[in-house]
Amino acid sequence: MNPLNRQALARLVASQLPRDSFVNLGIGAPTQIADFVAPDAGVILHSENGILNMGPAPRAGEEDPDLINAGKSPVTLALGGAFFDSSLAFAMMRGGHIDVAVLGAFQVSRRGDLANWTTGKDDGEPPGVGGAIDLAVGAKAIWVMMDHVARDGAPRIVSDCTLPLTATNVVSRVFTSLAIIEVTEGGLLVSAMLEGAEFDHVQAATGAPLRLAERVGMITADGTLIGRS
Amino acid sequence: MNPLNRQALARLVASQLPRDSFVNLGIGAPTQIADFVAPDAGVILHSENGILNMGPAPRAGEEDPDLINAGKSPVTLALGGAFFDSSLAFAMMRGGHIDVAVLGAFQVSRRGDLANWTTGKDDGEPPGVGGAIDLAVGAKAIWVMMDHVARDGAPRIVSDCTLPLTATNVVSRVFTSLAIIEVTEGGLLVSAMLEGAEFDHVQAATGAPLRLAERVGMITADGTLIGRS
Amino acid sequence: MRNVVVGTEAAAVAGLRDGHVVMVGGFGGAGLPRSIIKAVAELGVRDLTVISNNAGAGGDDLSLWFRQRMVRKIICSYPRSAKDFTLQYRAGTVELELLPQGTLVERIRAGGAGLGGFLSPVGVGTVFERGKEKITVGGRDFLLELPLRADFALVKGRTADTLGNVTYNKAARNHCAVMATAADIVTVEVDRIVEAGGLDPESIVTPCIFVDRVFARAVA
Amino acid sequence: MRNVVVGTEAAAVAGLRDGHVVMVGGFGGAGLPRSIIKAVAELGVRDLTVISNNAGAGGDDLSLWFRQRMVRKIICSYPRSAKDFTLQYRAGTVELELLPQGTLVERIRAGGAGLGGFLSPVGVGTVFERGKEKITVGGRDFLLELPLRADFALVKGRTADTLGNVTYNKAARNHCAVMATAADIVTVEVDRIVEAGGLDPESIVTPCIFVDRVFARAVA
Repeated sequence: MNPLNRQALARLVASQLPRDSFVNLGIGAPTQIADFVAPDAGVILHSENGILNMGPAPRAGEEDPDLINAGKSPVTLALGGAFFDSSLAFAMMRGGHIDVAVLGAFQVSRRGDLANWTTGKDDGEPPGVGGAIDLAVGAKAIWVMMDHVARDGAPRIVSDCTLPLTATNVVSRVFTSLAIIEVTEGGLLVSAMLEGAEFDHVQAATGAPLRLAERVGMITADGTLIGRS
Repeated sequence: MNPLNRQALARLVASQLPRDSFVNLGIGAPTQIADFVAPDAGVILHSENGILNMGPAPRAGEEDPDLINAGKSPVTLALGGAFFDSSLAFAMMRGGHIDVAVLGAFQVSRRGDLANWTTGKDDGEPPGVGGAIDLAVGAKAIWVMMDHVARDGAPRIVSDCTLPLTATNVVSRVFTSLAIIEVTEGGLLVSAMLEGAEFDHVQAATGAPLRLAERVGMITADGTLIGRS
Repeated sequence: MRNVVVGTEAAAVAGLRDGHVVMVGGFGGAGLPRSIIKAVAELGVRDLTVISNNAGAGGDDLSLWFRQRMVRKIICSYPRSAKDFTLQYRAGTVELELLPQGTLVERIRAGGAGLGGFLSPVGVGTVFERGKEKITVGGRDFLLELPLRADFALVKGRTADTLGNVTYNKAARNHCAVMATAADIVTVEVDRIVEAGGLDPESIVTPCIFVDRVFARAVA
Repeated sequence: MRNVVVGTEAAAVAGLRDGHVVMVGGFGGAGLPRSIIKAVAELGVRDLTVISNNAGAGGDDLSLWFRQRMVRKIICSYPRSAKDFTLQYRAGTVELELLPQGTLVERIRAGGAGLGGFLSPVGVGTVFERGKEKITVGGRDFLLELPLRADFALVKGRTADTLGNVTYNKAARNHCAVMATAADIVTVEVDRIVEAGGLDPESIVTPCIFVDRVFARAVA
């Protein structure tokens, strides 16, 4: 059993976005989710640089330097899209108008604390925070999408974050390469696991106590969730 | 010598507006100033309900209920005008972007305190403040236009306002039916008087000490200022 | 695909209940959502807290609500020339919170933008500072103004698309645009509804993320 | 009639001096006023405090200023992938004030709108609360964020009229619109200038009251 790859994980998250919801996909891995959102799902993508109803990447040669996403890659505008300035873009985010923000993360704590901004401490570069904190504080639901463990095998789901926090107590659901984990009042709850994964294995790769949900879904290798809606 | 009438006073104020300035004319008497602004003066009128570059009243039959000024009278849009929402309209006012606001007043104190909002105490109606305070606090220069004395002869320029204040220390110039009075660090300075008026007469009608400027202009009965630029 | 068009006035205001806080757009008659104001009057709800610039001018406006004694409190800037409100104000049966207009608008914006409040220079040294915390920054006094939010916002647009993107007409934009950001249910009465893609993306004033329902009134 | 058109890059940035605070619009390359950024580089001024979202990406952008050591401090949200800035940051010759992007934008808006500050939930419980006053309202903690203003704002529009009304192109609107409200001198680089009346009054994003100079760059 191999952990889910990025594509499969993106497909998994995409399948769970509520119909007709307003969604912000964080820069980095979450951006890829857009490729897997079903066209008939009605999901409307927001970008903090002033776009609502972002469409897919343009065809080669049709890029417009004034039409880019928050990761600064060329995008298009979908039918019924709108442009606005950053102050309205962040009012949408801070004001609770985004239904779901899917963010990458370095660490998530058992209380839903989030550490995902780039402090630059590991690469000697300057720090950069962008809109990460605004999204983490303001969206109605914060989902995290990340590998279950760091490259050195260290858990990324931990009792207490050791990296500088982005926000406290905000993450409601974590999609990892091994499982879907809900952050609840009673602690972390595994609501789905990768096909073939054992709970003990998932727990061993996690730095905080987990419990199994009453009904646990199964995630196939291609990122399809079976046994939960 | 009769005091200036409203029309003449409006003409006087209009003639003193700086070229190419952004001006807000308060509701009531100041609204009439618009009729006397020279078309080539470049003055651009702002209205707090979301209009920049307001034009004159429309011809009869061409009124648009969605195109009204702050006094709720029909207006037009001048060439190069713009519409925007109230939040931007008040950002213009509070943020110091209006060059001159001309307001009506009940009282002005010798320190430039302004009392001009309708408390309803005299007519038994509910109070109403509208955008009066926002303008009084935010415009770069606050000019007042009013009869020199109240209907009962009581001075409206006073040492200390007895009516509820709109803002403290904001008025820089008062145009009355008798004189132009500058509010300076050193007190109230008469910079122009109505033709035929004596300083002693103006002082007698004023509830705060006045001084004469070094050069005093003369205001003709039709509101033309002579002897000052 | 998302479609927020509702076909009747009743559907536009469904769920509006006794005790709700309701924002109503408009400055004078411009931007006043008359059809859905009337629909709320027909609901006959009580104890509303209304947030609006004015308090009705005796026509098919907020006067309808005051005449039916539906309003417990109004937060506004200029409730003059409002006969029906005035009668109840004099009788002491309706509460008035009078705000400088810019403060009213900015408090609504803060509610929509997720801010905990803002520091305003407006009202310092006047009766409008009563009950408000004063905060000094850089030697200058400001009042701490708190956000306003509502259960419903009723506003008037010009054209909406089926997704809920909205444009306004001329000075009718006024308070409507901020109110549309600051309520749980935002209902927009418009003159015309077009398909998604029928509005210029550069000219949309209220993007659909803020809008829950659009209703096209019958245009005479 | 008011006419704010200037004919040269030099005139667009005239008066920009050592020690000035300068806002520069743009998110990545979109909304970046490249011609007037270059004109400032040619002025060779020093000790600037720059307020911008990014810190240049190695092209004809803020990198020019860092390469010439014109910047003393930058206030921004994302100065990554900014080679020239990074060199000086590592050498300790430039100061960085890192802000959450929404806080950056809102502080600029507060500067333009005459507010003394605002209460933000963003950054509470993180290193971004350092040095900031915490204010509790309704049991929730907020940071008191203060306004930002500048001597100059340099932004990129699409079309301006001779009065100074401005529209933007697509996502190039970004920080430009708020920056244009918050500086003593606002200079807008545009692709095209039209006569007054040549823009749709409903679609003007930055009304001319905010704009001091417009400059049409030569479009290839």
